[in-house]
Amino acid sequence: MKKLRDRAAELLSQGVVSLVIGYEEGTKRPRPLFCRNSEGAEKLIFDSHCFHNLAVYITKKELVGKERFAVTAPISTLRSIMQLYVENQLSEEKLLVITVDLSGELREFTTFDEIAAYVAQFELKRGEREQEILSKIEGMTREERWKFWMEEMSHCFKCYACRSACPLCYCSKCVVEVNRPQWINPWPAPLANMEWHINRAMHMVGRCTACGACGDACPVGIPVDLITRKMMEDLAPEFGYVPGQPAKQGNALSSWKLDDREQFIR
Amino acid sequence: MSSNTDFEPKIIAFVCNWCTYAGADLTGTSRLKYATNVKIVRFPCTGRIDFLLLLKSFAQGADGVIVSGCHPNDCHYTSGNFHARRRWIAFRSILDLMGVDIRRIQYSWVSAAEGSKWADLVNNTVADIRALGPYAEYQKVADYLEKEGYNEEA
Amino acid sequence: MSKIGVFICHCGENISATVDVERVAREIGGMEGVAHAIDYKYMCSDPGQTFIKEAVKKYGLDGVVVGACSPRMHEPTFRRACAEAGLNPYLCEMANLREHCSWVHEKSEETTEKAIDLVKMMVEKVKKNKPLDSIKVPVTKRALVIGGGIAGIQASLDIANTGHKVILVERDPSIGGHMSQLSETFPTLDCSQCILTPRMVEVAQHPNIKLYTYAELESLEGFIGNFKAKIRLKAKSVNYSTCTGCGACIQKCPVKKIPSEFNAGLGTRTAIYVPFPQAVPNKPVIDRVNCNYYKRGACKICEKTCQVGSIEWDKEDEIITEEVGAVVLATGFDVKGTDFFPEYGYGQYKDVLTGLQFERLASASGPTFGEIRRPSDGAIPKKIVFIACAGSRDPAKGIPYCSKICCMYTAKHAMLYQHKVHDGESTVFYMDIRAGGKNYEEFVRRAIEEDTVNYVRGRVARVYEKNGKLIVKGVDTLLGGEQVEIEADMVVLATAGVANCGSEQLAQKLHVSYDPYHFFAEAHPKLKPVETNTAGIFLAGACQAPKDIPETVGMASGAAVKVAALFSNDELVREPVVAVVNRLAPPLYSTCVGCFMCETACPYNAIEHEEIKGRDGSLIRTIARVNQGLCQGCGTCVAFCRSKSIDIQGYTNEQVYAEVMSLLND
Amino acid sequence: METKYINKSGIEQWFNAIVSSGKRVFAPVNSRGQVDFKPVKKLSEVADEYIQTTQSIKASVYPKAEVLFSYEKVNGKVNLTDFDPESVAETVLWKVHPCDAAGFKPLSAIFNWDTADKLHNAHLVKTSVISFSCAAADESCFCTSVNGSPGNTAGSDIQLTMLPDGGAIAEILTFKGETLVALMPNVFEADKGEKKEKYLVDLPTRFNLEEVNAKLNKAFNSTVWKEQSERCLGCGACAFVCPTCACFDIQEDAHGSKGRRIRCWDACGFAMFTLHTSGHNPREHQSQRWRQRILHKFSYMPERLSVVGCTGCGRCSRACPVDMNILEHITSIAKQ
Repeated sequence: MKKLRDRAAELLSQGVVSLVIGYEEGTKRPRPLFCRNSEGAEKLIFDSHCFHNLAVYITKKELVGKERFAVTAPISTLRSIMQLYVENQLSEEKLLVITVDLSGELREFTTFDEIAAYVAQFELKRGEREQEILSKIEGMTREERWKFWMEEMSHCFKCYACRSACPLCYCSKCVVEVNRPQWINPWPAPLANMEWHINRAMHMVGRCTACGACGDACPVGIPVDLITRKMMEDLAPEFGYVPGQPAKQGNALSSWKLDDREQFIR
Repeated sequence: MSSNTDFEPKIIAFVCNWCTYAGADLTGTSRLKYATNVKIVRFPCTGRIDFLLLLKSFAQGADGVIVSGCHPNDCHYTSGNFHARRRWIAFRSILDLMGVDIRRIQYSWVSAAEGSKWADLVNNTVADIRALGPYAEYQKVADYLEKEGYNEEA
Repeated sequence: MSKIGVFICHCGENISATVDVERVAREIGGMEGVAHAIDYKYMCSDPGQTFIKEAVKKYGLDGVVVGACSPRMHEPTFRRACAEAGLNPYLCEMANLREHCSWVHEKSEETTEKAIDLVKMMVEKVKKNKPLDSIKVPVTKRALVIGGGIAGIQASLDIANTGHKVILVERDPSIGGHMSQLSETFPTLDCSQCILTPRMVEVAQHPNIKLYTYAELESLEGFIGNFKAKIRLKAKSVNYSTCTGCGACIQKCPVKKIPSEFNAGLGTRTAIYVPFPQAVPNKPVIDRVNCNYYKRGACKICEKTCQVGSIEWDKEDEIITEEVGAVVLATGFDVKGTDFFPEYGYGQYKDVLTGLQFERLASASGPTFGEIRRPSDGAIPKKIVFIACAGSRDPAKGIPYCSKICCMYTAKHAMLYQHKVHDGESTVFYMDIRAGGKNYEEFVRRAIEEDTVNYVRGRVARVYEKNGKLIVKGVDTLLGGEQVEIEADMVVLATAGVANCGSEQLAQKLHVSYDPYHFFAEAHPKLKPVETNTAGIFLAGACQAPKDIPETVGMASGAAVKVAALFSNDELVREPVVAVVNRLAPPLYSTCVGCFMCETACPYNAIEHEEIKGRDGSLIRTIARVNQGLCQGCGTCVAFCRSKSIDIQGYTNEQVYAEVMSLLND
Repeated sequence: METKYINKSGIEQWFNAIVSSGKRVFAPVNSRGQVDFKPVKKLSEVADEYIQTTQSIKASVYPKAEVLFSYEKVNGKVNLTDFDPESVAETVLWKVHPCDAAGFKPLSAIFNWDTADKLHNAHLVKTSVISFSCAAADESCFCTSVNGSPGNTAGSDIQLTMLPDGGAIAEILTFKGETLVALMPNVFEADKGEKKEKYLVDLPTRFNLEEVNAKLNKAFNSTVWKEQSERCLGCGACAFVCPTCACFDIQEDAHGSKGRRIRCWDACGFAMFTLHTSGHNPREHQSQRWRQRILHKFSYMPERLSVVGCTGCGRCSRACPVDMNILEHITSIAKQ
């Protein structure tokens, strides 16, 4: 922790970066912190409770400005950074990525290739919560799944915290705000909510890195992250991609294979 | 589900201009008969067909949807149908997860030469959807603003 | 409020027999925004079209829907009629009441109701239609031809003869390609060089052709009518403006044992060399890989020999840029070497040859001056075996396709052999004889019947050496699978024709697609055999698939006509059914966030990066822009765009949405 | 106003009487790992152990999306069906926290500030509130700092203060409250003289409202907004769980020749909320939107509507994905 604080203070005081995005202690658990001077760097922490995906901030121009900045990134954030990179949202010159590896050592990445190599060591696994809910869903009939999700969707009030917390939802105008035509009904109603979440999952195909930020953000406890997670688990092997290790030449839906599955096509 | 012979399903077909639309034209020139339930919406390519249109169709009262385009390798634009195929794999997977009845979306490849295949596709799909019955499960929630009223089944 | 005119056609009785057309017109007439609705016996007839034109003027229509036959039939007709009446043609749509309704349903209430729905759908669509203008793209009337074999030569000459400039780029030091290597050509047995070399010279002398030999395409940017080609002129080390082509340097070059590419490895050449005597240009280049000076820093004998001081040791590769409007790809093919065949000795037997090597043996200009002699000992082979389909039609070898030319040239080879070695005995092992073509079958029959070539239908399992002979073990399937064993002096493999090495990289540079075997892909297998899916890039010859000379020449002329047609106008006019990225007022500029996933999805590489800059020139954002020259209007990007920032004219989101909703809302 | 005592079984009998009266009864229910107001039929369904429901009673009183009117065009004539106040069902809210009940005042102030809002008032008229005073609080609670208290009766029709014996002190506050008592008057016994304050949680004030107000009056151009809002994601979670947030959007649900106009919740924290058609956005940055949220509640509303726009329920702090703790932020402004 001290190493991180010292390094952040150093980077800031030497003017290497103008901003370090990291974590500080929050009310109940760590929360995002923006330090712009060495004083702020004293508040930095980095541990396994640091859950927020800070990659969500690094595409916000009003926040990061034009100068170089650093972000402390646990593995989930690193995966998102890689995805943002192939989607042309980041530039190497502006971003310094810092993480703390398993042995507690500070690691800095200045290129995306380095991040890619580092990320490749980590496997994406279901946690206990995901396992519990997903195995419940997997055991349901189609009708039961519909009932389950419609019940969940009835709680959604379209605060779009899922969208706001997702590092990959960086559109300046989301499709739900497009009104010519109005693809998705903007009011919170069960089916309109369902449409939103199906749409969100489709937009995440080949992109979602299963960081769980959307589900964590949901104030009414809908496991929205499991929609995209299950989608990712089902499709990644089939389409041959690894979340967080994106291919530069196109994502799962912008590319194809001659022998893609088609037994459902009559 | 019980089959309902009085039920006339509403089915929309999303087809590409170059293969299936032309194939359906051939069905016409060949004077092959099929059910009136299906209405065709023309797209330049299956690659153009937005998944949201399928969702909207069900929400607005469609009981079934046909999506059809060129056979693999025959796409007028070389790869639109391959892109579409991937999109439908993903879409089906997500719909199934959410509990949407994916049997109501019939995907097909119908070439410009397959006039009779188009007639068969329409007739078979109409029969399948007729057997499934109206997609009330989806349609009835479309208008509700609040959960109350549909979730507490009597 | 829209003012839409609806015109329902009876199509004689084709529609009115099953659809109550009066009712359709009546009900549609009551629709929101419909100003005028009529039905008429033949809308496509002159009086029918006049109805439309008059209504456009009389009611000030801002949209027209014609309920008639398939738009694939008469859409241009009715759009033209609208245009003549002063209405933008893209404000006219057709409802397909014939092919999709009256012809496929019985006369019934439902049929009429479906017809009403179909017309309603188009009325709702037309309400969202916008006037469109055709797209005009300026055309640079200069063509780039890549590859100087017979395909490239023919295409270049044909284009040049229409009065347009051509830039011909050839990788090797001379044009001529594989055809220059051939001895005699089927089915006439005329000498290949005799018919080719005049064409080569014509290319060199043509005022409209600029020839770059020993050059390769570095990159190609732009789109139809407006390409920028970067061409790498490889260093020849010889100054062609002073070189007289006397050949003294070649005589004196001490490095003489380099396998000659032109002779398919059967002869040798020097390090400073002209590939073959009739080369165009007939001036040497230095092969820097094998030259003593470049290898070891000493020699320079050629420089001493050269009377005019043309040797340029320090010459470097040069990259030039040419602006062209069209590209013809004529990079040809290659054949698999004998080392591809473990069963035939992996190329270790000197007397197992490829068909191309046999061509050189049979050629009067070849290493044996036209005598058929064994590379191993120079003896004249008395027994020779030709194996057709060596690699071709063999999925196990990864080449499932037919190489097309082998049946014919194998017959020719056997025939040439019999003509040259009168007491010789030749056997051809074949799978099928594919002799489709004018005088082709007759040619094969002549080989069998007049020249007594022994044709055995069956495959050769093994070729191995024993006591100086090549033992060929095969089966004769026509004789019930009987084992055949021939002690041969020479074996010639009709090895598979494959894509030229580097064709994959070239395809990627040009953004044209290619098949799994790296042959370039035509835009349509039947109707667009010389086009690629990139507008403005055409194919000629065996780079698309193996083919023989007449077919190659025909295709090259076809490509040339496509280029000439393109060059016949100063501007290219295209249907405006293309994608567009939305543009908005600052500070948003566009809803496009520049993820460029559309770029990877577009089959035509039509997505470009557009930099939005502030007044001070600083970069604000980079967004996608559709190159309207390249876009073909498939709309894959539209369905792919998450923020709905791309839309496709003619099938906009609003239009298709309105169509779908009209079908469901009653 | 009358104070009574009701014993444990009396509470249950009375509750059952309310349910059998045909009114909808909403109460906090623990399901899906969350406690929220839901329709209930039995007292046993009502949640016990919790500090605060995720959503305020706003979610039970005002639909998230509601039809203002619907229309249909037939033969060129438009038939309009207006919102019918009588269509709103009589609703009793059980076990409401005082901070929730206190939210009705600021909501009414907003909805009725110039013209009376028909929908809002219809819901209000049809709703009866039975609040329970608070015996517990957590670190997000601060009602005492915004003119409230764990025993605040504002907005309640009846307030119960639970006693150790399972019974409760019942303060019958309004005519609506009396009507509810009348459903089973015999279970209400005479007041036993217990002081309800004894059973309330002790929640010290965390900041001085006047002081905050004075600071805010001068803070429009302060850098504090940017500093505080940096981590804000710009979602609407805080607004949607808030008992006093009233922002709404009007949408059209059109189907060919018929349709309806819908009012649905919105949030001033959304970037699109103030976006003009021209592309100009007067609150372009998150800091401006955060400022709007705070100033609206703590400065504009007290100034113009004479009511504080915050009841100290702390829901926004709990709901925020990135711990935008309102108490912490207000306290820091007060200290500036």
